Amino acid sequence: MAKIIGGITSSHIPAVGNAISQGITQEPYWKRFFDGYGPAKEWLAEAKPDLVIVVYNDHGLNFFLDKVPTFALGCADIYENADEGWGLKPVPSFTGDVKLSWHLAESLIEQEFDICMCQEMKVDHGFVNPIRALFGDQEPWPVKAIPLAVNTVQHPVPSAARCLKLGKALGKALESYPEDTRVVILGTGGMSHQLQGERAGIIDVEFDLECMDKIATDPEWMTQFSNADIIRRAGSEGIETIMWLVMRGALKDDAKVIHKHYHAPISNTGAGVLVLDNQ
Amino acid sequence: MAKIIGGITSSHIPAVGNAISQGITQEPYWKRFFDGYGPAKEWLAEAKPDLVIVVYNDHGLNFFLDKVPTFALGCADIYENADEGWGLKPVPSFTGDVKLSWHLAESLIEQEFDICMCQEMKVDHGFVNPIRALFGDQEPWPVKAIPLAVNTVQHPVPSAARCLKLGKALGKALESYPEDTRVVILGTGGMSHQLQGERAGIIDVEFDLECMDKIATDPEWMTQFSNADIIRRAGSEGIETIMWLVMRGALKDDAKVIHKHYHAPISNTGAGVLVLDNQ
Amino acid sequence: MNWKKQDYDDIPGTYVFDGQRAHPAYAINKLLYTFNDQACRDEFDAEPAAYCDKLGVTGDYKKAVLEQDFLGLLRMGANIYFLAKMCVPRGVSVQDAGAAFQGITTEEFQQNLLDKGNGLEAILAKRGDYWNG
Amino acid sequence: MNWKKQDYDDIPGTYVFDGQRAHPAYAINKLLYTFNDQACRDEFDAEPAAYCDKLGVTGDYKKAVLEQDFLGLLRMGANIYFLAKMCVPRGVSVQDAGAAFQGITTEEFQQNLLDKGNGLEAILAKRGDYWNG
Ligand SMILES: [Fe+3]
Ligand SMILES: [Fe+3]
Repeated sequence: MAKIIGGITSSHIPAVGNAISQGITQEPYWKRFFDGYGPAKEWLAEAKPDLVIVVYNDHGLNFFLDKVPTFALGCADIYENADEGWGLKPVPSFTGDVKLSWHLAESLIEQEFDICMCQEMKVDHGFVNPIRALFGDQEPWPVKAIPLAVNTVQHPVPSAARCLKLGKALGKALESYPEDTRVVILGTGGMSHQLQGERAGIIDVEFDLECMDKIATDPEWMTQFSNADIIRRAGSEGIETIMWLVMRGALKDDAKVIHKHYHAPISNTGAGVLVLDNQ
Repeated sequence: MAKIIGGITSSHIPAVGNAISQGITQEPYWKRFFDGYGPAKEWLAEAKPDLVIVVYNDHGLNFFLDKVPTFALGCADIYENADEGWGLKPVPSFTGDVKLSWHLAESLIEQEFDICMCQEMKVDHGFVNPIRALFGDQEPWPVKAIPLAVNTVQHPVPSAARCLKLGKALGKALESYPEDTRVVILGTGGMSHQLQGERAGIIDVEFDLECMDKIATDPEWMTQFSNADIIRRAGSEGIETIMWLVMRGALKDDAKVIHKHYHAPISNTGAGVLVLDNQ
Repeated sequence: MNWKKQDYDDIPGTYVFDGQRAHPAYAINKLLYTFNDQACRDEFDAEPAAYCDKLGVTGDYKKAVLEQDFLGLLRMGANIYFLAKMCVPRGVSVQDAGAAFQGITTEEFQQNLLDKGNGLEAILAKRGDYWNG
Repeated sequence: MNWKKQDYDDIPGTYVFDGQRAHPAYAINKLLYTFNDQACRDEFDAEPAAYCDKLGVTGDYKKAVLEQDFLGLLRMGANIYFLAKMCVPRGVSVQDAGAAFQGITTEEFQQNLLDKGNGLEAILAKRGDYWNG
């Protein structure tokens, strides 16, 4: 049986990947941010997942505005990273698990989540950088991976409440998978930030910390907020934090908090690492 | 306020478009089929819709298997028909209503339907032929049109129950639109048919008629069936009939049955025309 | 592991186009999808084998494409709607393919369809509220 | 008719990328999206105006592209993620764009960000269960 052994949150900003590529993770600007991943790495080394499901948003690599799915699930053998327009060398491709993907597709659609099924899917920095931060650059990658993309770019985007429900459905879907597979769910993106408009540059440390505490122990708290509420507090791109709820919903209510780390600012954002043990 | 003045069902098979193009709609093979549209045309001439929402499935024009959305809504000014591989001359393009589309997108996502928003969308025979059969070939078309595509091709496809719920949400979404617009919903595709496998060529007249009667007056009846149940009775492509439920769900429970027509076989299918007045 | 059992597996003579069927046939269906585009059809017609190579269609799939073995392609997971983009312009209709699946002639297949309409008007008259033209 | 009021319209200095913003800017965002492809970047660099024409980018949008007026493009509905594909390779970071939106220097913008972290460790220490490295 598939087993969700835990969930982890991570920022996915491009600068994280650049810092890793440039080998500057221990420079003063980056040190505290990357050191916050230490206990997560230790937990992963112990927990030994076979596969990660990465909940992230595409930023204009695989999806253009002609087709913006609310939720999109990868159903491919291989997921390639690719040039996002900046000419960066893509990282090695990721190995998926199609039988698990199709099982998830079937279960989620049966549970009335109207997902988009993607049998070919490029994965951008939103998917890649959390894996790089948590596992380090490796070839091949030490875990299989399945992308679950949430639209946080083209409004209307799904509510925090809907994301939490998707997570619960994802948990049920995984529980009903007959193969032995150890799964960790990564909730990525956020936290508070805004890239555009006269309000660009906002970070709300108090709101971020409140979100971290509540997502860890009382995620329903987050569903009181409309997306407008979240944008008001956390910024237009801070809405990404709703994706953490997909991860959280898949875990037990009483999943154990193993690690909490918060840093701000990094690039334009507040960044939180949560490690929740579901065993 | 937008007003749903009625709903109509129609086959959307390629042969219907070919028969219209070739001017053979009054030949013996086609006459009874096309005559069945007469009362629907009369009702439309009286009801004068401004816009039709066409619930259909794409058959490999706008969507490939890389991205198969469960539900996809057009959010464009113009929808082009295009060559589906057979070299046929496309029909004139259709004019959309973007403000209404975005209103629907916002309302449906708020109601927890995880639609895919399409700001550019080619429409295939599944969308085009019901309009051609109901309005005749015209340039420009006498109504605006918005495509709502349902995945009935790549399984898992949504259940009959989910389609009916989508219809109800669509009805609420339209009711809350402030502009005066007279809307007719077209539920297209079906009825029983199977194109592939040793069972190709099945038609189940009794099941089709039962579906027509129940969809008209008691659509919840249809939700007792799993997709496997429907495929067993109505064929692998007969599953398309679930799209009629999206239309039906958007109407009042007691919408008045104006017209019922059934013909079989036409090409490979059973074909039903229902006209429901919602005023 | 095996693909999981589905509740439609026991429907006779019916191949539901699910993940299990679509997955190995992704490349062939992609090739067929490109036929929406006249330029791709022309490129294929000029050099079918090279076009297969370019689109990653190999082995039995490539062989079936080159032999225009439409039935074989269907059995190997080509989706009927995508396949129509190759076979219809070559004079092989969806009814021809259906007939071939059953090992009967297209005329027999069509007659079987027509037989489905036998007694239709009587059935409708009995139900009562259908328009009969 | 007008576009409908949204509950986020009154958030100051914030342009939520919704239908109303995306709709008129579809062509410019499509042009920017093509920059994922090196061949498209090269084609644009060779003849920017011709590339705009080819992609249907006209009027004020075309003018802003040719003038590399990234702020103007943002104001006219270019999505920040798509715009990054044009401005980042030209040495204009997302922080430069944010600073320009406020009429301050990038250094000031970055200092404002750094100030957000003031007292962070004290705040975390008060909360108690954060790892502080
Ligand atoms: Fe992001
Ligand atoms: Fe169809």
